[in-house]
Amino acid sequence: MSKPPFKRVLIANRGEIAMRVMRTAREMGIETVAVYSDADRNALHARRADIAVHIGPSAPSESYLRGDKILAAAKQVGADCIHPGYGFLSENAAFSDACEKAGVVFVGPSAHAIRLMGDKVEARRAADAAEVPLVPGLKDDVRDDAVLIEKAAEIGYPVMLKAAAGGGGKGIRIVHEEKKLLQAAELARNEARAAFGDDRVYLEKFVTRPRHVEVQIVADQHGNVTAFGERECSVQRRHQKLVEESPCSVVTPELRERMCDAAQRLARAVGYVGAGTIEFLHSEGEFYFLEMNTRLQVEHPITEMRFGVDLVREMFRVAAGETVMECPEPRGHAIEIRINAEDPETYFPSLGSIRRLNMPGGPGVRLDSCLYRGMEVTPYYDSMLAKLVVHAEDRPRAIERAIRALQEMRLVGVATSIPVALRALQSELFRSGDYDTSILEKIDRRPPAEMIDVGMLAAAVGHYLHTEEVAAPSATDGLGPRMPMWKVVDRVERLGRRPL
Amino acid sequence: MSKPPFKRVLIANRGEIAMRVMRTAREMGIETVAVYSDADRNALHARRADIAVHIGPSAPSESYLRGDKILAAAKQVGADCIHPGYGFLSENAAFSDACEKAGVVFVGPSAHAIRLMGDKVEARRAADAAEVPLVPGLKDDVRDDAVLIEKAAEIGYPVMLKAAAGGGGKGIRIVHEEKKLLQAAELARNEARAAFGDDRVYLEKFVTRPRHVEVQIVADQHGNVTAFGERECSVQRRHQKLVEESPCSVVTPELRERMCDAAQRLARAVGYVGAGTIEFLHSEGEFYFLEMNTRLQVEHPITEMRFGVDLVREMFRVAAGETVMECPEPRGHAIEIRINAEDPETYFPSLGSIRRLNMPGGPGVRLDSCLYRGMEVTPYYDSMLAKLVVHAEDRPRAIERAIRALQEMRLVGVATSIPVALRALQSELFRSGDYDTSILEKIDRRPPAEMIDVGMLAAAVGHYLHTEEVAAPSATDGLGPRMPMWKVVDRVERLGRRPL
Amino acid sequence: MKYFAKFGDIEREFHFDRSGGQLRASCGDRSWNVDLAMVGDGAFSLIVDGRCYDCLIDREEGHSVVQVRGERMVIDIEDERERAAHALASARTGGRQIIEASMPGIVVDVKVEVGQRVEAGQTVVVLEAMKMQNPLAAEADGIVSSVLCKKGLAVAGGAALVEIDPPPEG
Amino acid sequence: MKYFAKFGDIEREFHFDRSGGQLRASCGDRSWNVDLAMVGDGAFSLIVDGRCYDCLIDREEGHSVVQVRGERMVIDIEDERERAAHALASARTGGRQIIEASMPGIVVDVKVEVGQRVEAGQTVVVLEAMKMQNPLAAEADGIVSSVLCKKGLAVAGGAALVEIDPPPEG
Repeated sequence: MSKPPFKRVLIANRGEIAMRVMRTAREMGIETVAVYSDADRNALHARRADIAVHIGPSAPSESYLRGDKILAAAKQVGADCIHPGYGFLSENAAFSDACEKAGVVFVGPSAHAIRLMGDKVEARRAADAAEVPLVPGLKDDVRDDAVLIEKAAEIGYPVMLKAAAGGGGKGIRIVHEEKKLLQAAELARNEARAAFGDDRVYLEKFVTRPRHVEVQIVADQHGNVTAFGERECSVQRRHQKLVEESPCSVVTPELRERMCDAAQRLARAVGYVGAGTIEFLHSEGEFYFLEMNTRLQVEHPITEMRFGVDLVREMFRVAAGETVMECPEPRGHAIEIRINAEDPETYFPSLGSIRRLNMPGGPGVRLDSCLYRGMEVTPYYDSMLAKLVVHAEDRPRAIERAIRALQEMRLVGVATSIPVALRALQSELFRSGDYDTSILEKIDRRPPAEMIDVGMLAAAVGHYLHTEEVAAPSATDGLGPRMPMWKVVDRVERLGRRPL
Repeated sequence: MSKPPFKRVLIANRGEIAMRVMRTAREMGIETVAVYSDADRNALHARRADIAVHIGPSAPSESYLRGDKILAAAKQVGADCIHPGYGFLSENAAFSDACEKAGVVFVGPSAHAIRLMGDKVEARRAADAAEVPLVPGLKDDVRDDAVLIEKAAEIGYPVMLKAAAGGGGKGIRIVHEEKKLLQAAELARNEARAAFGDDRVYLEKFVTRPRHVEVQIVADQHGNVTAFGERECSVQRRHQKLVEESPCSVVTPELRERMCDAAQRLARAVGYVGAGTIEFLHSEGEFYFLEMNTRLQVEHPITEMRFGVDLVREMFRVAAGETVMECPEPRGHAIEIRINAEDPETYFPSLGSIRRLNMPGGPGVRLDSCLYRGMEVTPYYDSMLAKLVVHAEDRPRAIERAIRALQEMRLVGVATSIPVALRALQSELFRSGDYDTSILEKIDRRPPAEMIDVGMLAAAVGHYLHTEEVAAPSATDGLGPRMPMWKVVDRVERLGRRPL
Repeated sequence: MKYFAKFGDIEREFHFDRSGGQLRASCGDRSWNVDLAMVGDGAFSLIVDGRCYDCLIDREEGHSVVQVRGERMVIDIEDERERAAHALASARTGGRQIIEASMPGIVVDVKVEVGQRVEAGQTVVVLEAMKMQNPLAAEADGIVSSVLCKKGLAVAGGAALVEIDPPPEG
Repeated sequence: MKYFAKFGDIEREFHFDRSGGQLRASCGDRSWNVDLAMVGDGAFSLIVDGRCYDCLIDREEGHSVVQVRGERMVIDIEDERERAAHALASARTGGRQIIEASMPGIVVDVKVEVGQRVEAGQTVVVLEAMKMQNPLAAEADGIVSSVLCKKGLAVAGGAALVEIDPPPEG
């Protein structure tokens, strides 16, 4: 093993991303330090790290969002760097600053870059200056109702109101007609204030047939910025991504080059260092800057599989002052499916205990997860439990592989997003490649008729065999030996449901 | 999905390879038919197929080796092709013939090619004719003791006696001095007769510092033969491979080209169609033909990961008359570890029930397995339960990734080859790349001192907490809440041990 | 005996018949040869007219959760006897609605008081879970008879929050 | 109380001491702060002087199977009381050896008869399992007192196959 760039990393996160970062750190010979809240005492990331530090109660505001506690833990165990993952403190400029002051390397961009890109209005200004195309709209928050109405009319309805401090689809309102504009602005400000403590909102055109296409970059401290192609993330529900793929079917080589150039230009313009994602809105052959996420993105593995790279390794390397790698030739097609604990009908979170677990496997399948049998899905954290990522020679094969792997994966204890992802992948709309962010609203989300037949029959025959046994436990008609099995299964289930 | 080359495949195998073939078939839209013996009634391959046919008692000779029953099953369910996997009927010429006569496509080479390559003496003759280098030795079985002694002296000791009908390391004897030659020949013949029903043995030079390096080819019906580089398979115990990697550290581009050329030449010379592997003995910069395996090889996934191809898909395609793909550019380094149910000290099989299962995951990790919780490891079949395959940018990273993934994987219920594989991967000898087939005899196979400390301490503290609880179940000293957990664990374990 | 299965808005009635060691299921004018064998760890191998389905069946009170080929279906299932018993129990509650927490979470708003008249679809409680606010609405018109929660209360999934009596007749 | 752990040829004696809610383990001149918490599903989180080890501990009769970071160690473990009890039990059997099936398999050869004298290392039974023939040998010299199997018999793992009494004194 070559000399590790760091001695010991504190991973200021939980869930699958903590596992993700830990895996690469271990492979690089960097010792790993986990932090955990009360609810995560038994979590995989806390168990698998070399050192684990308890940082407080279950609420994120008292644990994973407490930069002071996390920095104290890092000092206590002698960590020489902190990897923030995504979410939590990953885009917190004050935390990046505090790390620097404490002499602990923050594996991510400078506080300046985070601050600049974290403010949507500032970010648009920077993008504009770097000649990155913007969606027609206002660069500033407008508080004057009359001006707002006038500008919205100029841009043309439908328009969008977005929280300046927002992200991840939160705090967005679409307005289709003038008479609803002011009320929507009021609500958007209230939501923004509640969610981010910052009520600034800005106005922009709501583009038609929008696709969400983003470019992955990694920048080093020597001014090099490598762009690792694009990701297509338009399969969304509640403005949250569900299925991502790379490459994007409608991005031509010429457009790809323009998008990558724009992304690199912006990263250079803001002196960016680390992994980052420039999100674009793609509409009818054009692209517009949406925002820059100054952190590792949930869907980074599709880029990794396609380019044969380890982005977390690159993050550690550039954080230590090494030079970023050049972009290798991409190969084939990759798809990621987020496995969330949620009701596939309502998208509401589904809480419970993971009582059984069947993992997918075989060629071209990668599973990034924090799942273990007995795991409790609590209301404290994000509902994403795992990411299933597949890679194949081309898009049609990758789709079939993703379907096959999803059909192998099973979780007992919570409802998941698997059936919805299956519907999307099986839909003609997705297969055509010609879809936009409205895809999930357009497809039929019910199981195929054959599966409904099988499911109802399975439930009925199961009930029949069970009641038959209860009614006549000593009956023997040649099928006898099967019946006592129900007893076993019930016993196992009852035991399985106990908190272990 | 493009039109599948077949409608319905019967997979004449079990275990991980049946799952492997099934996965690709499903992705191609080919319906899958499993066959299963009594012992495999609950096996994953039988459950996951579209159709499953029971073919007899647990002993392979009464089920998986019964070509007649399997062909009858194929006719019964209307399968238009049969994939034999590896082992069992995969290199049975009579079965390939029978399939052809019955109008069912055998997804593999012709009976002629199987017969030719299955006979070691004939295979050497064919290789010689195709100008593929051979290990110095005799091309024929010699029954005259005096001639045998004379020829062995000519070749020079140590010499090797190999069963003509053998394979997979079975029926091999090494002779270091003349006085042991005749006795060894006698034993080799007896073993060969018992194992293969054919007592012919042949003699060849036992080469020094031998490495086992093989070339993967796929040939189509139009005379095209694609070589997908080499695999290094020298980490063996009991002449059985344990760890394989691709590429081989000591194969230069020039040597690789010569080896691939030789492999393609031989495949063309015998009119080969399908996937095949030409095994070479590599010694001090030279290579010699060992044998050709006329089937899919256990270790094919390292080739798949490095070249980004699906070899099972290619097999189906060429069996249907399609043209074999050209070889893409390889990328990075891949390593496979066979997870066998065996005692890591004695390499004896370890039987039992898989009571718990933790699967590895994350970047660059592929798991091909037939494992499920509750699975019984029976004495009837091969002890290989799974194959862990990793891929990374280069060899050092692939080694670290393999170690990391192995450390994540856990099976409760049987002993496995995982610790031995870890020792090999962690050894300086393996890391240097300069190893040969004796590597496992040369390395220390004990766990690292830290792990022995941790293991003994864990066992002792576990026992302490358990006896303390038994002695004073109502004791409370601040650590009280932990103690009742032992009760739960014992209960779960007891239940887990019941046959479900 | 009849078996009633319900999945979403699909309702089916199954009959079973055993003869010669073979189990036959029928539903309307369709019928199948069926075999269901327990494999262990919650898995069942279901064979329907020779086709295999590797199912996970999780039997719970009044319904089964069936997982097969990536699908997860919550299927209400009851036999004739159970249906009769349920009908009786339902008649006893006399149309009272109980608004339950759809998931564990925190009550962030209680929009009604005891005695208040509510309409079908009207939000009565707002529950926050997984960082999202979820309004819980009355299913039918009625009058709030009791409020069992208050703002800030952490509640378990399925907890009763508000009870609503049917409106007075006429 | 002392706890005796044995792994291969390594034997260690552990002592435990509790004070102030902290468990301290010692072995010879080494000692550690130890915490062992059950996580569920056989997993235990072991913390030794602040370092985490995610262990699987499978307690069986007389030994524990510990799995940690890819290692799997079968560790004989007994406390003082058990050791005394075992010594007593061992004295009672008077040195009789019982040759057991090392794994489930089929007896393919029985090489000894009752009354036959055998030497340490001598093969008494050949067991076939996983397509391999495994010779089972006497551990010490003695005289075969009973043969509990015959050729062709399928036996379970751990089944007693042959009993060997110690040789007569002198």
